[in-house]
Amino acid sequence: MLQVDDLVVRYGSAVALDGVGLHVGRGEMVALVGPNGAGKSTLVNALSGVVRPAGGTIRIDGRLAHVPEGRQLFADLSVEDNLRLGAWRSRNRDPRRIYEVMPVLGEMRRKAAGSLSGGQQQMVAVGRALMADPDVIAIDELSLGLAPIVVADLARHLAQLNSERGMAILLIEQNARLAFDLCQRAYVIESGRIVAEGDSGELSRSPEVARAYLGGITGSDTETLLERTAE
Amino acid sequence: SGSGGGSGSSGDTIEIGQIASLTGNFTPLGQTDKLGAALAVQQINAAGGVLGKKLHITVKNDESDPQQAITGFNDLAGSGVVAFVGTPVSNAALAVEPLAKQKQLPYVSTAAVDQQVKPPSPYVYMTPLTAGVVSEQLLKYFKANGMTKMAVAYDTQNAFAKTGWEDMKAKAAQYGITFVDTETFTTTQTNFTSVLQHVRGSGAKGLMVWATGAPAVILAKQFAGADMGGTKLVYSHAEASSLFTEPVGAAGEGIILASSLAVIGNELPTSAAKTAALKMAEPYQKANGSYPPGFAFDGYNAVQLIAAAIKKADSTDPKKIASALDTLTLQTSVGTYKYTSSDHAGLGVDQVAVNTIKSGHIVPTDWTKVQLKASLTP
Amino acid sequence: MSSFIAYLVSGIAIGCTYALVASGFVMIHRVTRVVNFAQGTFAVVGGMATASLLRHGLPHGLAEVVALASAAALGLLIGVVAIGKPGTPPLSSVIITLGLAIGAYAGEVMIFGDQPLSFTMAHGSTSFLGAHVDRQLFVIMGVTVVSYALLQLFFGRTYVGKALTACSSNPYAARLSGINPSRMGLLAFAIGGALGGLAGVLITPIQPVSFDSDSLLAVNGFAAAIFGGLMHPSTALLGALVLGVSESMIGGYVGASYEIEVALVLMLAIMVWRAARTPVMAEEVA
Amino acid sequence: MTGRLTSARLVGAGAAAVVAVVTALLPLFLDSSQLTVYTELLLSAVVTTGVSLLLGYAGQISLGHGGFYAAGAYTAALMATHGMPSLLGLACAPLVAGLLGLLVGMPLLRLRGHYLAFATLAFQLILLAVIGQQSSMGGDIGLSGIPALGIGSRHISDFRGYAWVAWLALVAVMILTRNIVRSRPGRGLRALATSEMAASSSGVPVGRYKLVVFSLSAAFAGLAGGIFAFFIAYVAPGSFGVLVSFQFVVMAVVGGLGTLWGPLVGAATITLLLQWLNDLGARPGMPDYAPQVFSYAVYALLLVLVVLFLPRGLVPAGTDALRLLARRRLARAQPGADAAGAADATGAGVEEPVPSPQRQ
Amino acid sequence: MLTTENLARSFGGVFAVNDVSISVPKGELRGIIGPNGAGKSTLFNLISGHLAPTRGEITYVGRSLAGTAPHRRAREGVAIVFQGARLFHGMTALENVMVGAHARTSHGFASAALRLPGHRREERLIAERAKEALEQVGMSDFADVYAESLPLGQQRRLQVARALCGQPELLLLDEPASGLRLGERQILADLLRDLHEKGITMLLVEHDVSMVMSLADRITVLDLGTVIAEGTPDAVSRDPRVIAAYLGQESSDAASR
Ligand SMILES: Nc1ncnc2c1ncn2[C@@H]1O[C@H](COP(=O)(O)OP(=O)(O)OP(=O)(O)O)[C@@H](O)[C@H]1O
Ligand SMILES: Nc1ncnc2c1ncn2[C@@H]1O[C@H](COP(=O)(O)OP(=O)(O)OP(=O)(O)O)[C@@H](O)[C@H]1O
Ligand SMILES: [Mg+2]
Ligand SMILES: [Mg+2]
Repeated sequence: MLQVDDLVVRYGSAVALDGVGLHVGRGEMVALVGPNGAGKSTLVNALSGVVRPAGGTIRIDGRLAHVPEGRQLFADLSVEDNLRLGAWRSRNRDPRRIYEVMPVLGEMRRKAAGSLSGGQQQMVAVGRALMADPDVIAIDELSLGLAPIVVADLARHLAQLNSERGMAILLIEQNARLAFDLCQRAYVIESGRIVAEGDSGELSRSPEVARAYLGGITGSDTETLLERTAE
Repeated sequence: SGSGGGSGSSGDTIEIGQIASLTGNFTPLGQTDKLGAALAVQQINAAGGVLGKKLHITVKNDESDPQQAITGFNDLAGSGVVAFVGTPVSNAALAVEPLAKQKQLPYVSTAAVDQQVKPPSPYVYMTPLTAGVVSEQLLKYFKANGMTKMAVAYDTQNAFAKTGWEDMKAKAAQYGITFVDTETFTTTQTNFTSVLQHVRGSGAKGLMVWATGAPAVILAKQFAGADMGGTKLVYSHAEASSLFTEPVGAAGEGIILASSLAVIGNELPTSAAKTAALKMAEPYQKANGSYPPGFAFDGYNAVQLIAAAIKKADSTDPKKIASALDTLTLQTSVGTYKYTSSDHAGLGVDQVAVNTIKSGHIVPTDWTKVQLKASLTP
Repeated sequence: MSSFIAYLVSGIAIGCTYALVASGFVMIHRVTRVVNFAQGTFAVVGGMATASLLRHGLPHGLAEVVALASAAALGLLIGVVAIGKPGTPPLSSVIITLGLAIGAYAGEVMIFGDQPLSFTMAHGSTSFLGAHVDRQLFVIMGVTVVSYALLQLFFGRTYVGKALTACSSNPYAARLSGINPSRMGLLAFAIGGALGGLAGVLITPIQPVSFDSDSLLAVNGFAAAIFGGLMHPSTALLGALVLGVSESMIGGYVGASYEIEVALVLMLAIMVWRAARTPVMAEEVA
Repeated sequence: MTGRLTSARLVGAGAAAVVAVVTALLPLFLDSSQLTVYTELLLSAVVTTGVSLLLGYAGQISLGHGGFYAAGAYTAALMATHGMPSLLGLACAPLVAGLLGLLVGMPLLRLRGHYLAFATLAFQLILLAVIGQQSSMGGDIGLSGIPALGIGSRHISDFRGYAWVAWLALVAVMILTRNIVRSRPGRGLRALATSEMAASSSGVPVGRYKLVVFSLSAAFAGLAGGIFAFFIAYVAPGSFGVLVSFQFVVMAVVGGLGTLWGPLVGAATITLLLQWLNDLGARPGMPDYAPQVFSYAVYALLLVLVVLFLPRGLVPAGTDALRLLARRRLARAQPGADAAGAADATGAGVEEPVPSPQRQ
Repeated sequence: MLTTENLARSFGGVFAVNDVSISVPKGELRGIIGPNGAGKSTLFNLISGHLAPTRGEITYVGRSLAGTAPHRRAREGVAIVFQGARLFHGMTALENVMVGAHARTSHGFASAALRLPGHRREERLIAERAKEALEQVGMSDFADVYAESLPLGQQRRLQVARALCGQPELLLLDEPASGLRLGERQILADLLRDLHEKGITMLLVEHDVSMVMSLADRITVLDLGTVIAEGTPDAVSRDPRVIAAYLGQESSDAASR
């Protein structure tokens, strides 16, 4: 579905990605975690072609949708138009399926996207990508600014799309526990290199990964979040 | 100072400078001005030059901009020219003129703005008809044709137009003409509805327009489209060329406009004036494809006047050239210049023709034909 | 009264010509965020090309269409230079359009000469509510109304229209959705060129156009377009009419010399008043 | 690190001193027509420095600086022709222009972006039209016979004097700009260029800062205008057309926004280019349409190429090239030093800006 | 320190904040939570002065803030970390932080242009404070990097440093931890705890519930623009209305564990 080999991306003389290899199979959900500045956003930008790689290959079977980091909406257009434009390359332009998942957006369909609250904008951004009926979706920071309930709903919906329609998902998520619990496999990226990969369960048991991404004051709530997701 | 007047030119050439608007709003004036001057230089050199030396002319582009005219003037003054053919752009001419005095270099202007020579200032002369004589002739025409109630519209941003109107206003009463409506506009104006509406309401017999370039054309077009009844449209000598008649096209039919005699050279009765005009016009037409506009004659005459003055002074010293100009009388392509120390304009009212446009051509009015017959043929 | 009607009609018609130039500004800016200072050039090319094609014996209709097509092609060309190179910042693109507008002079002088050209479209004048009105003015108004209606529908109702808007709103996000902002930008430049050309074709019969007539058209068109924030065609039309009618009325009743100042002061006053009522928040979307 | 920085700064100061001395001595070797170009160039650079301060640092665009240039010129011209000491006229030129900037800026600076660009343009059109109708100011025809600049009975009698006056003005304006930009208020200006909200919440009085910098850059233009009036001895609305204002912005962009030397480099490039084209087109043997067609075509071509291929302007492109060269030489001298170069390249040297995530 | 009385703000007739009355004593760290679109950011914009209230009153250290411009509020010690990035482009991280010092410094154009001695002294002070603030958020290494090329997480932290450089007395934090990884979150939490101990009053909006719960003295819950609950973290997380509107059943259990 998605195959990345030896990807190199440079900004001027700074190397942001240095020989990254990554694979997401059909119907797979894969998490990508790593610290700030590791190159996660750069990687998905390269996937969707807005950043030109200096080397390596990217192969995508089918349609890729990308939920960009930090919202990035068409601020002057209405919520509905934002969603409909997500379907530029697909035929189904009816946004009602998104309103079913996120009813708030249905209520605000006529409002200019720029006047929405931060979290609402994030919902529109996710919704817009889903409108493309993609075969692969790359989500850069799913839970950014979203209330816990909404995150849970979205996670559930993604899992459903994944299992029912075989949509492949590459998930970048600050909440690593959520990411590991949702995805079967995971990659850990640091300073532009993949430093670990494998089954999420195994990875989360690895002491280094656990210390860096899972332990500490937060996180306990996500377990329960996922219990709901699994229902 | 970094530049001296220079005492003549070295070797076997005499250097003359020309400032002309080769680009910018007044391009057509400057371009034809330059062609006229070049033709004069060519003819003089072909006839053996002046004082046994060839004339050489260097042109500086003023971009239709006073500031650039000054730059050009300084540039040429520094390179030792003995006299100047001045720019046709009136605003630029006014800016340069003080420098001619300051640097003591004869400056024969091709700009039609009376302030240059009223009062006459040393070193500054002009070749075009002054607005004063044109006004006078047009007023005579109005009187003779019963156009006693007139309206006027003039371009407030154009020195030529402004002084032209002021001159006409001052003399109007003398000829029994009253101006019942005064309209102003700007060089960039494109909508003349209000002007036409006011004129229509004023009951004037004619609309006298003082303008050059684009607004003159646009006004004529809109005049034709506005159904102005029997009101006549009258222009000054600035429009007397194909530069005006071509873009105006059919809308120009019947417009009255003044000009120098040379502009209607082909229509003149056989006379010395006709011969002089055609001596310039025919080679010009052969080289450039169309009958020369007034500006070309201005450039041509300026060179002729400078050459004659050099010959008369028997020197290339700018000061001596200037004193020669002060007493020069010369038959040229447009008529006879009589420069005196109190008249640096030279042309008189009888050198003005009043014409009309007939099937795209400028032809003298019957009134002018009668006058010319009297004045030109012995 | 008849004077008033005459001023009103001429003001509206002149306003319409501003509006047509403005529509090109809006078209291009709304998609590319570039203020295209070569917008006046399209009008000049449209007008001069029509005039010179008619002189060469092409029939009416065909001459206009060919002229519009050339204006559109020129628009495309300018677009390619101005936004064709990836990563050209909008301010650079703006300067490029300014440069190309000057460069176009060279071509225009070579092709059409440096003299104003004109032609006749609708003959003579007609009596309208007691005033003499040039028939061409009605042609201008009619065409403007139709173009604006189409433009409004296009941006407001069609999917492609929304996609075009999306390109300027957030080119990055547009690319993510699969919309190609560069291609859309070029499309906008071509349409903008045609709209500008249309303005030229309609104006030339009442105002002969020469190669350097572009700046005045561009300034007035820009004034109108800015009224709608360079984004909204309908407000731009309103701005153009305010401008045209106020100029005409002031010219008629106060004096032609004050036309431009008063109209500009009026526009500035409205703009400042509007800005004072919009908080910074609204302009800096979070 | 600091060592490297101070030595770089020293090199910069040295280069600046050399440029200053060379330009100060240059008038001694120029003839009168070259002096005219020299002076006009420096005056343009003075105005452009103001435009660049406004646009390149504070992010506020003005298409009306020709108006302030005119205001300064008319102030000087009117005072001098009414018999006031010419030096007083020159001193008042920037003051009046600055004051006018304050007055105009108060309502107009509420506008942003394109609105502001248009509003300043409109301001200039209005100002020129008003001047054109004032017969006491010479109307559209202009004011001529402006006396020479001088103190008491001693006057500047040649162009060289004006060249030095212009030089002094440029030096003053550049030092002032440098001092402001590298300081607390300068940082405030640069901040409000991206986000007025964030700037004001950091304590930057956004409205006041915009007004001050607008008025200051208007005063720069006024100073240049004052010198211009004495130099040309003729002022008319036609000399300060809208295209003049565009030209200043073009100079600022071509030279490089947000740089101290950009305005001078931009003004020099554009002025010399135009002058060269003008001379070339008027050479004998050129076809009639040559100056016209030629100057438009070449000017457009060069402008477009510079902006297209050096979008950040000449000065940044030049310093980048120099830095690269220095680094190469350093690397050759001591092979290990390349890493030091890489460290400061983050962000600055991105060739193709990523379609940037905007409006966050 | 800060009280709001019947504060309300509408956008085209719809109230984003409606009759909100809260009172935050000096030194308190007040958590503010609520669903997306509850009006939290709008409330912050009202307090920081970027929006004018439709109704109601804000009082800060005993004085009404009505009609006070944002930069004046900043000078009185109100600082804000915006929800979006809102950094200054074309300026390095250090310069970005230095701008924050505007709130506490005074030298203006004249003294900068003439390089008066006071100006130099102040410049040194500003640079010191800014470096200190960068240090506090752990970003000293990025001092010379242009702000817009920083990754998202760093951009958030930079905003916090900028706010700190103004030595605020009231700090409004709108989702400061969004985009931060766990380890980075912990550093931020430690910093906030530190500031809390120093007596800085804070309002914290955050969707990381456990972070808010562990840091806040009291919590105010907004929904549809109105306060639906207020109290200690414990009490709030058990409030059925809060659970229904925001937390969801299970996660509230988690939060209270
Ligand atoms: N436009 C740019 N110009 C220069 N450098 C950049 C640019 N964008 C990103 N970088 C650099 O590339 C590296 C990777 O950044 P990226 O945004 O991909 O990180 P990330 O893993 O997404 O971080 P975060 O978790 O904070 O979002 C960083 O060092 C960043 O500074
Ligand atoms: N400028 C505006 N115009 C119209 N509506 C607005 C505007 N700003 C905010 N709103 C509306 O006000 C409501 C509250 O928005 P606000 O940004 O305060 O929410 P929030 O609590 O911060 O949400 P989040 O947690 O998602 O950031 C939202 O419904 C939003 O759509
Ligand atoms: Mg990222
Ligand atoms: Mg919010």
